[in-house]
Amino acid sequence: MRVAVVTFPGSNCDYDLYKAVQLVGGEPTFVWHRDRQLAGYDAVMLPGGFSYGDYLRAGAIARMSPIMDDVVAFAHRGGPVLGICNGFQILCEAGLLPGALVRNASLRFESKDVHIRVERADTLFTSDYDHGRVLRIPIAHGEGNYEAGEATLEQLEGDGRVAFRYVSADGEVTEAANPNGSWHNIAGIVNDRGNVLGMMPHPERATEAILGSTDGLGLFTSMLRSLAPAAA
Amino acid sequence: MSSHRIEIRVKPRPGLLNPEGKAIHHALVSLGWTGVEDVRVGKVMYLDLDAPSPEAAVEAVEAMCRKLLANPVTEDYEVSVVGEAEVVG
Amino acid sequence: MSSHRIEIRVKPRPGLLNPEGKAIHHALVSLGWTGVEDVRVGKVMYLDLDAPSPEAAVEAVEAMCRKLLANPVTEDYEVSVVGEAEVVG
Amino acid sequence: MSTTEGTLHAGAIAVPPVPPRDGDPEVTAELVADHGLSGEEYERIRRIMGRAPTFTELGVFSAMWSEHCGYKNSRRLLRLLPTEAPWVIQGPGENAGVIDIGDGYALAFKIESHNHPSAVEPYQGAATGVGGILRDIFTMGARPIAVLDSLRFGDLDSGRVRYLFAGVVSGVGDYGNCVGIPNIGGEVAFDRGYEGNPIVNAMCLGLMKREELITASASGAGSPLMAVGARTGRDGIHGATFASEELSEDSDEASRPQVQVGDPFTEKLLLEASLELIASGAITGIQDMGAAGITSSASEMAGRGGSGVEIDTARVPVREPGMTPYEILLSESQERMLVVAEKGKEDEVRRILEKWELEAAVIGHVTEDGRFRVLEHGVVVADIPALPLTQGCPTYEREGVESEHVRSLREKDLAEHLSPEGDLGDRFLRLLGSPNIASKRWIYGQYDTTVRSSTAVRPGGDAGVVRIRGTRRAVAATTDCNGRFVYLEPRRGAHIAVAEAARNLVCAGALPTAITNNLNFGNPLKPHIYYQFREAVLGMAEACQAFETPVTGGNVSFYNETDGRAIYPTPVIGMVGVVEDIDHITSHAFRNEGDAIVLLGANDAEMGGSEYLYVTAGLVAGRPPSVDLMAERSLQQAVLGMIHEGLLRSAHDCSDGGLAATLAEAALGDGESPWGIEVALDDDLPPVGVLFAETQGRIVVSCDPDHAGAVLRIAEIHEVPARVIGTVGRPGGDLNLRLTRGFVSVPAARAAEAYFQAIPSIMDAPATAGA
Ligand SMILES: Nc1ncnc2c1ncn2[C@@H]1O[C@H](COP(=O)(O)OP(=O)(O)O)[C@@H](O)[C@H]1O
Ligand SMILES: [Mg+2]
Repeated sequence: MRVAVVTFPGSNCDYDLYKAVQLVGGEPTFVWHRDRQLAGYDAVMLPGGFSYGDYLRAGAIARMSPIMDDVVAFAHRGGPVLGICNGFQILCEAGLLPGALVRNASLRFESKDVHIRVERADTLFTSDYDHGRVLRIPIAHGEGNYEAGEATLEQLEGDGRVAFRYVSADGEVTEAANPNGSWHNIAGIVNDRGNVLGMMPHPERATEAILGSTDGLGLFTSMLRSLAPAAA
Repeated sequence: MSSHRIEIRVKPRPGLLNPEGKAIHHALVSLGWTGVEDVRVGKVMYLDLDAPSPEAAVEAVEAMCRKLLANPVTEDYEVSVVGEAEVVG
Repeated sequence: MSSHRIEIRVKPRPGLLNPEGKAIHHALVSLGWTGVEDVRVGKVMYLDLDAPSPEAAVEAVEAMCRKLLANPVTEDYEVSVVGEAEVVG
Repeated sequence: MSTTEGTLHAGAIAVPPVPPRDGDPEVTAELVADHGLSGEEYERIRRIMGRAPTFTELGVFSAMWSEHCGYKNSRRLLRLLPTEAPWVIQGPGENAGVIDIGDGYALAFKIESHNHPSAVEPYQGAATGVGGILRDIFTMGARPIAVLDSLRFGDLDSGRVRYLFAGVVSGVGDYGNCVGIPNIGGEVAFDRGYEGNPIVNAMCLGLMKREELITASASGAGSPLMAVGARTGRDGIHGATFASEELSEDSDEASRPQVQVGDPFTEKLLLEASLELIASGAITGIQDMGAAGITSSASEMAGRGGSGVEIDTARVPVREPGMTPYEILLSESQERMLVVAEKGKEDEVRRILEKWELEAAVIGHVTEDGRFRVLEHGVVVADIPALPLTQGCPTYEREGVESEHVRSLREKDLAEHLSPEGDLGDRFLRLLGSPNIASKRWIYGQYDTTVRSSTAVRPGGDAGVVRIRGTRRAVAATTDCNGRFVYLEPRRGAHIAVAEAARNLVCAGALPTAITNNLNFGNPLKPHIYYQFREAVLGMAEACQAFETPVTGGNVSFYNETDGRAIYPTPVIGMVGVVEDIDHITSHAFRNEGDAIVLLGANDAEMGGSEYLYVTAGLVAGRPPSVDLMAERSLQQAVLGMIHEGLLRSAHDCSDGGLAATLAEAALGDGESPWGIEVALDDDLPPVGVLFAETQGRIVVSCDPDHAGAVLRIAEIHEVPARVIGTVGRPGGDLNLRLTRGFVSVPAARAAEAYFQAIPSIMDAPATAGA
């Protein structure tokens, strides 16, 4: 699996993502946002961080980067695109995913481990998980409150496009388990074709025992298996 | 060509939650200001723009809003000319 | 007593760096809007306030600004009445 | 008082006259005083120059000879601190200290204060404090891998204090979060002694390969000097001088133009660009334009390189039109660097900065004549011998006398507090709910603690730990200082600060290795403050010797006073340690039902300066607990031995709140599944003493009951008192503490409620904003 990890000015989880891809046996490459080279990659990942300082709106300025035209084209061709945290925000700003991520309801940056439930185990990003499995994964964001118009939300739920939801440790969708005020406890969604996933929690930070959890590994192994069946 | 100072107000869409406004409302009430309702918080931006006329300046800035400055999913915007800046260059 | 809709513009003090404005300026220029200068970003707030007169409403809101809404060290504010809200209560 | 002459080399050589610049004020005695220089100091400047300085030159001297840059009142005592060890690569004097941590890696680390700016504008003050310390680290060629923050505020019942606290925490958080450096710990204390004068110290650790080290010196005549990063604005002019004055009622008003606004996004770009520049070999020196801006960075680089510099202020990229040389030289605008490029490699430097969307401008060059020369459009406006400017600041040794008031507080009889009326369980809960003891999750919940995917121990325990990828090693870090102890008896307080820091590291499985320190004190011109300072430095020197933890750098912050009232003397110890194998990483929380709980060290009823006294009687009094540095050392070696043998499931140091708080913290862990405990303590001491005294030299460990014998044996070898005091109970059980003369039983859930909700229930109540 050849993965382009796109670095924007202000990305700060690019290295973590690179290492996570490497850990499962993928071949990551950093691609600088001004270098428009996505040919030859099996997947594109947009890392977390604070592209352009999150100024204006998280992801708004990065979305204007030259490479985003290529990312959009890559996604439209059916190429897998994963956006984590700031990457999710960029995907929404770019229109590859619906809705927007606004300021956390607490008005504070929220950094902690959360539990999320796998709502879709049939995407190329999640196939190594069992449906309904509860993962423990860190979040760290100030603008992760998922909002969309009523119609969009109905459609997302109706089409089953919510990939992850914030839940309690025993898997219940509760208000207390919602760290940022997201609608319907949404933590991650996919596009209608299922080849673009955006999520606020950081699976790349839960890939080794020393970090406190390995629950995020499944995301990377799923992609590896889906994209390079021979290697699996 | 002269420089126009533009004010842009970017406001949260009605109907969407505005946690910041809610928190401010709460704080105002607990500080004793009771007759306050419906606090909403957005952004105000100022910029100077070279344009042949105020109308042209507003038009250009509205294009900036559509493209970048406001998020159509969550925000509305209003643009106004607040003065002629000192001529630049 | 009627309800007044107030607009408050909270702006960064001149002379202080406004990193957000700087980043937006940079983005606008790289999108091809060259004639833009001096972008500065602040907050706009709207609230409805019960007060006997528009003047009284403005005065009350200015007190709120001094006490809570604006940071006296880094921000200036401007208050204006933007309309009479629907009468409340 | 005695004065030293410092370095005066070029004193005899008169520098050429520089005509006054149009529009600059005349240098009068009053102007000299406004610049914080004494008459004597001014005379010294005249002697160095061989003539009267111009306005611009006066500004330059005033900044370089301020307390902040010149260390006038501290330098002589600081020489007493041990600074050497085989593993020290870079001691004091550079942007940061550097130590060898094995496997070819070096660790740069340093702490810095931003107290005054944070008192005026907490959010920006704290944010720019973090920004400054990050730059100190990456200008050494190291990549920042962790941040810690050491904070002090007044009591949280004041609205102003809550405002400062909330602002500082979000400032620390937003800056580090945006740059992407995990926060791995710190400390906070609330006490009326800090009302009006908060302490904000930020520490940073950076990692590099040994050979990547670069120092900040300017050498090679003709090499271009380049200003890199943000433009220069009028913000923060005279910040260094400002940090060297007391605050007063109207400081808020007067200090406004000095507020600096941080831009962490630019910092992140600067970080990447700097590391790339250093790796490219296109530069020979790089330094942050921190306190006193271009002035200090350029003159210090010249001073270290034994060379001179010439700068034209008209070539410095500015944010505002019409800035004078004086303003440009003294501006403290953030996120700027001064770089010495290899001659002919300017374009390579520009290319790298261009990639990171940053500006770079050649503003001057290195010279051979040993002068700090400044031009404006080619016309000389300042011409100063560089070495006397950076090294010639007079240093003073002041008179130090202990305050009678403090002496009487220390000698106060505390007997009545040892046998109080009322329920011990209630007192226990009150203590757990005191913001000083309670969980600090409200703080670090706003800090990204896991970015870089290397944090092995997050804030919440004794020390933070980050692993070093590609090796079996990790580094641990902590900050510690109990200001009440230092206030009541400075030398002992300093011993305790160092001992506690080392103990925290050991509990995480690390060998204490080296220290950076931040000396936060009041006005040193007052004899009782100078006494505190001298005693604390002496105490620190003794303890550092005992623990073999040399001091590789630090920072002095004097004049922490409001309306004449000084803060508690607060010499914050930032200590780093090396974990040799990640399998040794240990945390403070119990892990297994049925594990044996072992107390290492002996209990005593030393109540002086304790949180118990403050909470129950509002009292800061008595003699701080005694410290036996050699016994501490043995205790720590014993615990490291147990960890290396793989015997321990947890280790937690005993400090604020005493043994009761330590046991509760180990039982409560991160709050997800608090354990019950069954503990019996057979000491023949008053129950209050056993539970709440902050007696030093104690660590609570837990282990498989089958290992308890081995644990006790190791303790015995090191001559450390040790005994099994109980067992870990079931999740959600009770905390039961049986004493010779009393019994405390509190359900774990109630203890958790008190401990975890204390700060949120104060801070999340509405209307904490506003002054
Ligand atoms: N300002 C802060 N920033 C980050 N972490 C903090 C801060 N204050 C306290 N902590 C964390 O909370 C935990 C408890 O702090 P403290 O009571 O000072 O511990 P100890 O007494 O063991 O030094 C530690 O892990 C510490 O790192
Ligand atoms: Mg402590």
